[in-house]
Amino acid sequence: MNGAQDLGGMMGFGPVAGEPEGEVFHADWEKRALALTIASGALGEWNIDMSRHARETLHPTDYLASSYYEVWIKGLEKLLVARELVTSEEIAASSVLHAPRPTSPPLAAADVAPTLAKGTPCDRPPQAPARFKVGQAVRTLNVNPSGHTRLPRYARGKRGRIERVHGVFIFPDANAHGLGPSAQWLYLVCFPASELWGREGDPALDVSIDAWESYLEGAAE
Amino acid sequence: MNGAQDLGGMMGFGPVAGEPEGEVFHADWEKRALALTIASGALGEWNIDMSRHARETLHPTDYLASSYYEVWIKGLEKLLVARELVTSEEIAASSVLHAPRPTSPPLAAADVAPTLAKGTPCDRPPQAPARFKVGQAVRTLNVNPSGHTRLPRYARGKRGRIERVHGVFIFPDANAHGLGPSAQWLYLVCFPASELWGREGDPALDVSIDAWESYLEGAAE
Amino acid sequence: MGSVPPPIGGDNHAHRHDHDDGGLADIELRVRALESLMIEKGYVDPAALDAIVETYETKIGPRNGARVVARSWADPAFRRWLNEDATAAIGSLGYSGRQGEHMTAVENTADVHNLVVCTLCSCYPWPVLGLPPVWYKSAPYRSRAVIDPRGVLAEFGLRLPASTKIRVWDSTAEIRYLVVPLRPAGTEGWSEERLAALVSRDSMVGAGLATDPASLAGEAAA
Amino acid sequence: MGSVPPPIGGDNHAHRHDHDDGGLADIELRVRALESLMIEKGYVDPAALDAIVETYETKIGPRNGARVVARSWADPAFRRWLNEDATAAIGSLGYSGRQGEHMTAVENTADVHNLVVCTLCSCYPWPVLGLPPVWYKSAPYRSRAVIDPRGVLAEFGLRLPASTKIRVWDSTAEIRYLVVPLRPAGTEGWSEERLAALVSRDSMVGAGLATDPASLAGEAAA
Repeated sequence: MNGAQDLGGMMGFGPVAGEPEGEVFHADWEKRALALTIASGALGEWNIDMSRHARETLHPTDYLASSYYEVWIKGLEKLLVARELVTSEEIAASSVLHAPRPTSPPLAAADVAPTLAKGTPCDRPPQAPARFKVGQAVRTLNVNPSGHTRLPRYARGKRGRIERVHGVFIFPDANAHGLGPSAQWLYLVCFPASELWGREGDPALDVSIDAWESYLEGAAE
Repeated sequence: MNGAQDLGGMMGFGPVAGEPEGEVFHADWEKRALALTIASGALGEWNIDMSRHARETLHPTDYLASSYYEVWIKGLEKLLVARELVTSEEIAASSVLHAPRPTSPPLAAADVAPTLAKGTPCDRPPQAPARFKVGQAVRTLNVNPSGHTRLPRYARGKRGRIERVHGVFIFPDANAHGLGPSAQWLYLVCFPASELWGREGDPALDVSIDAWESYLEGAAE
Repeated sequence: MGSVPPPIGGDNHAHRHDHDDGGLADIELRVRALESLMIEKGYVDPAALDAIVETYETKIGPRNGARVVARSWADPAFRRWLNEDATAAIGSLGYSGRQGEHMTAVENTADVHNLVVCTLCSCYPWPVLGLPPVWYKSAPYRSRAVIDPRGVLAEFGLRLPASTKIRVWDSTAEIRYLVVPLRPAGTEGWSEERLAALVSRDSMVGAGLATDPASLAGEAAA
Repeated sequence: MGSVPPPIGGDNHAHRHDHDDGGLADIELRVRALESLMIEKGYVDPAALDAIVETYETKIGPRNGARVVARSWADPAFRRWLNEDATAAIGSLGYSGRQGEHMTAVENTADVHNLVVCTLCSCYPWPVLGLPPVWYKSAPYRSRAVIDPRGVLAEFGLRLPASTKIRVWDSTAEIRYLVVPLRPAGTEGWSEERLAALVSRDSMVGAGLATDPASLAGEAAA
């Protein structure tokens, strides 16, 4: 979706403010927001693409006015309500009003380290040969779906070149909407800045994205 | 600039809420904001393109969180400070701290009706023939200026057709930055939705923009 | 003390703090303070401010546009003039000036429905329609009118057949567009005044149709 | 009572109401309430929450990545492995898992400087760099890194010659990118531990260079 999350190329947000390397959290609630998001995710009730979509469907004003862990908490609340683990009334009342829904057991403290170290690989075995090969010219499609996509606006309808073939990966545009992994070939596609931004683009800049096969069509050499 | 004002094709803002025809203002301060904006503009210290640029350079979060007359007031404050008619300190203190700068006389009550009825025409006599003609295929440039432009993001790098030649008009991209009228031919350019939005675009939808000549290049038929 | 104003986006979840500091919202105080500064420094005349407000509250509004549309329906010569030189034709009725210096009239037909938007700010033909309504300036309308006009029109209660072509006019320059809605059936021989009563503001933006006189008769009978 | 949180955009003018209702900001109360609900309903174990926080506060951070980079500088075989299969090479040092399941290492050269961003959210290689800093997640960085990376780098104090090519990696999928900065001159024969001390977090995102040992010597002398 063309939401507030799609920030590439937007202007007017001001300068970037660096910060010292040691600052991991800036408030205690940030720690709890992170931990709550990870532990809730471990219930297996949603996937990472659903999480991202829950966050990007926040009202744009709300999204931009919120710090990132706040976006996470607002997204988490939406997921919990959608999966009927918690009701809106319970969130509003800050108290339990309904019996919990049966789920897989909660993540145990002893399982935290192995679970984080394992992660959730998103690659899948190929079922068909890759359509594009390294060095080939491609054009991204101009798509404007109302649902989740990982093709940013600034890179739509643009001509680039395949630089690597990453393998076959779960397709977020389907997975975010409960349509299963729908795995596809994933490519590293590189664009000169002039293609993305026009004549004024930095002549010594290339930008790459990772693009699923269905985002691409072949382009003339 | 690719700011928050460039809303065409964005998603996530929710439904449109209509309102009765008789509701002109929704609070007394809206009346004052409108009148103050018009009366201040009559001093001739800035042009309409500078006004628009002052508004669109508000921080995107601020722009989206503000009602429209609030955007106007915030823009007006910026213009007044930039033109040194009022200082930031005066705005912060809500009181006059410096003598007024000499300006043209304020708009008189008796001049309001004739001034509004006259308006500010933006057309200029042609100095050269129009480059494009009705029916011709054109492509908008992919531009991403950091300054003011009236070519929206959704209509950049798109193939359309000239439908009318409006005449020669002041060029906002220059006029907003004090570079003078720099008048150019202005065209009505029409695009099928599929060109703007891709395969999923409404097959029975055409969208037009008004585009200055330097936004356009000829396209193959 | 800060406050979050009602957003352009119309977000119901945005927090408002109006009147949490003694009766006046921040924006009211801010505008009032700026007005005082400007008057005190002699840059604006308070009588002129009042005259501007009065003009847009009582003189310049969508009834102007309704008279233009009614004349166009009733008078073929005026209709031709309106289509050829809308600024002059509209000016002949006394409507001109600010935000209407360069007018274009676009007629709905049986096959094509026109809708006007300004995605980049809120350009609107003031001399014929007055000041724009909140929805016209809002992020929901400005964002969706160019990509999903059918969905937008449905929210106005206007469900067009899929076969009706939609033409959206994004007002990116100083040309201002006035939609001339289709003249309803059953209005043959009506006076311009009666016809004008059928022409709503929304219909002249394209967010509605002219009122069906049958519905008016129904109301009168009810 | 509402509050406007510190925005992603880092807008200094945004109004904040933290602590205006008795010591706790709205977001603190909101997170605390949700945590209580989740614990009470048995969906999360508070000890697991503590373990997660402890992990990212003490175990998983940019020193991991610094060790990867130092090994790559010191060991040509590891460097080849890192370039061919970064996930396995990094895993061999004990760093793996969440948000680093599919790693790619990109080496700076004398001619090319790499910069990593995620314009769509905040994808970041957690096992080697830990949790992302605020700036990496912020609207200023995410919006500008792909269109004006030179301007962004200048704000980090890094002014590259116009002749240095910049390559920006927008992390739009589950591939996570680790920048391997150029090994500074004058570090021949250094141990991996000494080398790792030269590798900052910012340098592994591309927002900086490895520390020049001459500057360290200067500091020590000062």
